[in-house]
Amino acid sequence: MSCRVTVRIQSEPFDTADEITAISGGDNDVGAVVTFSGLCRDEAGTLHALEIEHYPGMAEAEIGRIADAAAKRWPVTALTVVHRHGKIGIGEQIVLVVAASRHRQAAFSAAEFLMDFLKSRAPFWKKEHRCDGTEGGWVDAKEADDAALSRWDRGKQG
Amino acid sequence: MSCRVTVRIQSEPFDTADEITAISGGDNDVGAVVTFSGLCRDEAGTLHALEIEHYPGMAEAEIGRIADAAAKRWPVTALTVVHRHGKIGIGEQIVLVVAASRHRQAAFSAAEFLMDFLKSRAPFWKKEHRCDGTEGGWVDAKEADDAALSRWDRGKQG
Amino acid sequence: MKLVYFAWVRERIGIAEEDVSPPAGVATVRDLLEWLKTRGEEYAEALKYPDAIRVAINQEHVRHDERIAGAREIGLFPPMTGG
Amino acid sequence: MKLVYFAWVRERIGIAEEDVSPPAGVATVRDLLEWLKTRGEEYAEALKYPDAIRVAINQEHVRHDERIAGAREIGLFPPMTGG
Repeated sequence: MSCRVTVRIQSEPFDTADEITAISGGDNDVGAVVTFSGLCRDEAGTLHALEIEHYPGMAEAEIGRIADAAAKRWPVTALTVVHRHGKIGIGEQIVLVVAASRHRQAAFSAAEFLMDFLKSRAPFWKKEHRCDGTEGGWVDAKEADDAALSRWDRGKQG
Repeated sequence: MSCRVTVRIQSEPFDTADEITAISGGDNDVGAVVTFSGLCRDEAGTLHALEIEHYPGMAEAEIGRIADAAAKRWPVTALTVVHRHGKIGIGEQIVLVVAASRHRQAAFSAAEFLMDFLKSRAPFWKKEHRCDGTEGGWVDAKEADDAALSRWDRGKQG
Repeated sequence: MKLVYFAWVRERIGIAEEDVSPPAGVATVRDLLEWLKTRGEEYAEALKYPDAIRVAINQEHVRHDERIAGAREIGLFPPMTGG
Repeated sequence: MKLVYFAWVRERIGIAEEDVSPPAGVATVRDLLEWLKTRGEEYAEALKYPDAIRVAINQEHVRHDERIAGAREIGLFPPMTGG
């Protein structure tokens, strides 16, 4: 089964509705579209913005590899990943994943898989800008995110 | 944890972007928004439209009960379900589920749970209108949809 | 009590709703389905396979062994195909 | 070969990229990290805990036991926090 994979890394905001239309429009065999939007939280009012650094070239390539792995594993018709870099204000979108498929299970699984791998494998780093004007430093990787990867281990699940 | 639950049954189309904005706008503690859109497929070119019948009153109440169950089970900040009735053309949206939470896992799980229960518990029925002008009859319930419910059995999974 | 019918149950019975007063012995949903089947050809046809009929009392799903005493509204319909 | 640094690895070393020619004995990623630590205070500080450093050769993730022969570009960075 062929799957259209679209990956974009950009500093500009993006429009979720446009991405949904782009992925499902014109394909009358799409019955399910799942989206994931990751937003910048204010961390209980202490955070002013996030600055996102990335590894140009590798970021696109690695996300493409993750999307290809998802497309091999589930019968999805299209996958889109848009990830922003640069300064991101509170409430703004950081990342968008869109997965389209005939039936819902494939789209849900592919979107979750993409997000789990993006978190721990895509070369992006977040730095905090705090409301009090100080730099909050680099956000630490979470053990929970590494743990999330293990459930996709083929030996353990389907 | 309080969760805002919004349920709407309507014949008019809806705008996914508006629903995402409504669920996450103004709440700076939302880090993850998952949406599911169910679209009308053309079934290999044979289908012209779907006609969706529902049980007014019970449809809203039952979806509300399903959403409340999801909100009890996962730390979601808001859940929206919009389900259309009446005639739905190919490629149009039938149902939208939006789940917002601090971290991604809760939003993914709540959205999947809502869809699984909507499919088998919400009082809607689909009738096919075929391209050749004949009525395709009522869509049969799928055993796969009933099976999907069993995985949410508390005894089996966290 | 008011009965409401949906989808092919509604089409086969030929009406969307009606008020009925079942006799005293009709205690459960299962009893109700059997009694309705005696009311005419169209009912017998619509409810031929009782296990295929889903039932809601006062707009909440119930099983066929549920008692119907006190029900204001009972909905009869095929397995649902929403979403 | 070209080395590229990101996030706090870049900040601590003080430059974003450089060309280096490691001596012959430097065969693996692990060897490279140890050799870089000898190049000055800032390198020693940035690479103090080698296990915390993630490495990509030619823009693909590799483990620390990977050989670096033939690498055009090696990226050194902290654990990723995308998404």
